[in-house]
Amino acid sequence: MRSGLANAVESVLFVAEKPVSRAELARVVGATPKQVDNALAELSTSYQGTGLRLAHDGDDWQLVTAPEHAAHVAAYLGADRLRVSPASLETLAIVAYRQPATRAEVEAIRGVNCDQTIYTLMQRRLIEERGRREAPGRPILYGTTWEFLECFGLSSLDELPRALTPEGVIPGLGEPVGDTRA
Amino acid sequence: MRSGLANAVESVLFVAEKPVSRAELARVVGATPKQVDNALAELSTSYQGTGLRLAHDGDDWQLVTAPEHAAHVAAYLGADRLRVSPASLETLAIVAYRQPATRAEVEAIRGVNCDQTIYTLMQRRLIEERGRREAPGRPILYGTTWEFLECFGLSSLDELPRALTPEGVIPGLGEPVGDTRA
Amino acid sequence: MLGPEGPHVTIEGFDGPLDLLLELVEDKKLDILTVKLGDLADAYLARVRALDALPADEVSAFLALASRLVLLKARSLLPSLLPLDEMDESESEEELRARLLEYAVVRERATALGDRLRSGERGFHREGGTPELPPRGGEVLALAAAWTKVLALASRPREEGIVAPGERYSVEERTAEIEAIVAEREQVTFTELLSTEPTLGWAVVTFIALLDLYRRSVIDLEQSELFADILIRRRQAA
Repeated sequence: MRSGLANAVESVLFVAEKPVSRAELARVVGATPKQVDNALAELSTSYQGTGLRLAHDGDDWQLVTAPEHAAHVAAYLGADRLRVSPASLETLAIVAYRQPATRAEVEAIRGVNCDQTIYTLMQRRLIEERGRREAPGRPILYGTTWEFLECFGLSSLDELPRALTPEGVIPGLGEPVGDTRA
Repeated sequence: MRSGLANAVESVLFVAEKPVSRAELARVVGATPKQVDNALAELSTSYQGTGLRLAHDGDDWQLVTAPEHAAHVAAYLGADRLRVSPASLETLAIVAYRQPATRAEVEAIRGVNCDQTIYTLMQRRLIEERGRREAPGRPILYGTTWEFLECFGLSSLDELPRALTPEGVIPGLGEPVGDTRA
Repeated sequence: MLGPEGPHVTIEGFDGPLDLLLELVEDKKLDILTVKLGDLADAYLARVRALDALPADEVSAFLALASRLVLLKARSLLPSLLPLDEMDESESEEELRARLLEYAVVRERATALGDRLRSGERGFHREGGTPELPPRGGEVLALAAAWTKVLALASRPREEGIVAPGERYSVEERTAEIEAIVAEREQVTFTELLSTEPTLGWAVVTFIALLDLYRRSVIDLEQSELFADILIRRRQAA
């Protein structure tokens, strides 16, 4: 049996049109952030074996559909809406695993100009700007979005699968972040 | 443990931006309407004690929040409480329990002109036109809307509160439908 | 009450003749099923008289009911004076009672609905939130594979000083090499040209060499779609 607080949080997340922060949840349900954490944990557990999932990006939370029902959801919404070229997928992978990343970093890794792929991914809302790096030229930093998590059926970035080969440190690019999560 | 079909139906209803018909559900989840009925019944039961409810208007289905958490959801959405005058509530009660109903029927019961209350209820989208009666003058038929179910926290018309007073049958108006519902 | 109720006028809290009659029944704690409606005629008339500024279109309705009540009262007092067929023409007490009963039910339901509304316990549906419909159905393993691929690409032996590839590779030399390749094979892909030494500097020099060859009309460049492999073709002599 779920707690009333978990149900209140569920109601709010259900109607929310964008991710809701832990602090905002606490405010609207009239609980402490710590209580909200417990409610979220409770919800997350109870969604096991259902068609819904609780996803989060840091402290921002959102209800999403379970990835295993993507085909049915796509059938309802009108066909498979994902068409990402291999080139875009590479750029996306770099941004996803190293975020936040600058265009120069992505290009240094892929070895090609990535203007177009970054633009395409931005348009499809798979990546977004995340401020600027405090470095010469103040380059724009990119990170993945909520839509990215939804698209790939991930509850959080922690669920990104690890690279299939041991990851080396790329000279001049600093420590990779992807596999140090979890 | 829920069936995969119930979860598939749940996923589709979750992403749907409007009520989904039983037939459409059957199509997108690749099941028979009868199987969808079972899945819907299963979901409806499993939402007991949660922050969600399965609502339906005839064969159209929609996920909504549980009425008991309305205050939290309203706090999040910044929603105003709906106010309806006693006169409009009477007209609404007649339409809700007798639908579809014509203006003449509403006026016959209330004993006053109901032009304005019908107009107000239409404006608030609590009632809507439902075609015309095949009778002299082809009067407009009115019925309640999804908005009505939501605003009154009803999962379906079956949940309309019952009257305690035994209902009289008015000559010429036919059988009342309200209290003969299940 | 929110919003205009327009021409509909609520008189002193009464929504109509039936409303007033029902109010009297309830005030006097009478049972609709057993009360002689005609007995309410005096009280009804007194209340109507007390209402000031009756709107014209409502007056007739109030008075019609009042006259009916007076008729019912008169009939109960002097039953012999009223011929039976005339009684059938007017609305009988039973009919009025049925209407009142029906109205009482409606009012009870309206009150119940009003209570529900006031409790604020309502449902909310989901607006959807993503009008443009973001892409879905991404293959997370494909993403991981892409990552693995770029990692492999990035961890290949790199030339020293990525900043100045020109010092290690000569564009002129590379141009001559490529010119020789297309002279012999007619066409070659960019990927093939890179395969001999897959480093970033090599790719840059090769690309610049290609641009130079294109500028000099030695080659044609073809790319079937964005990010597809570039096909390098020897230009036929005009």
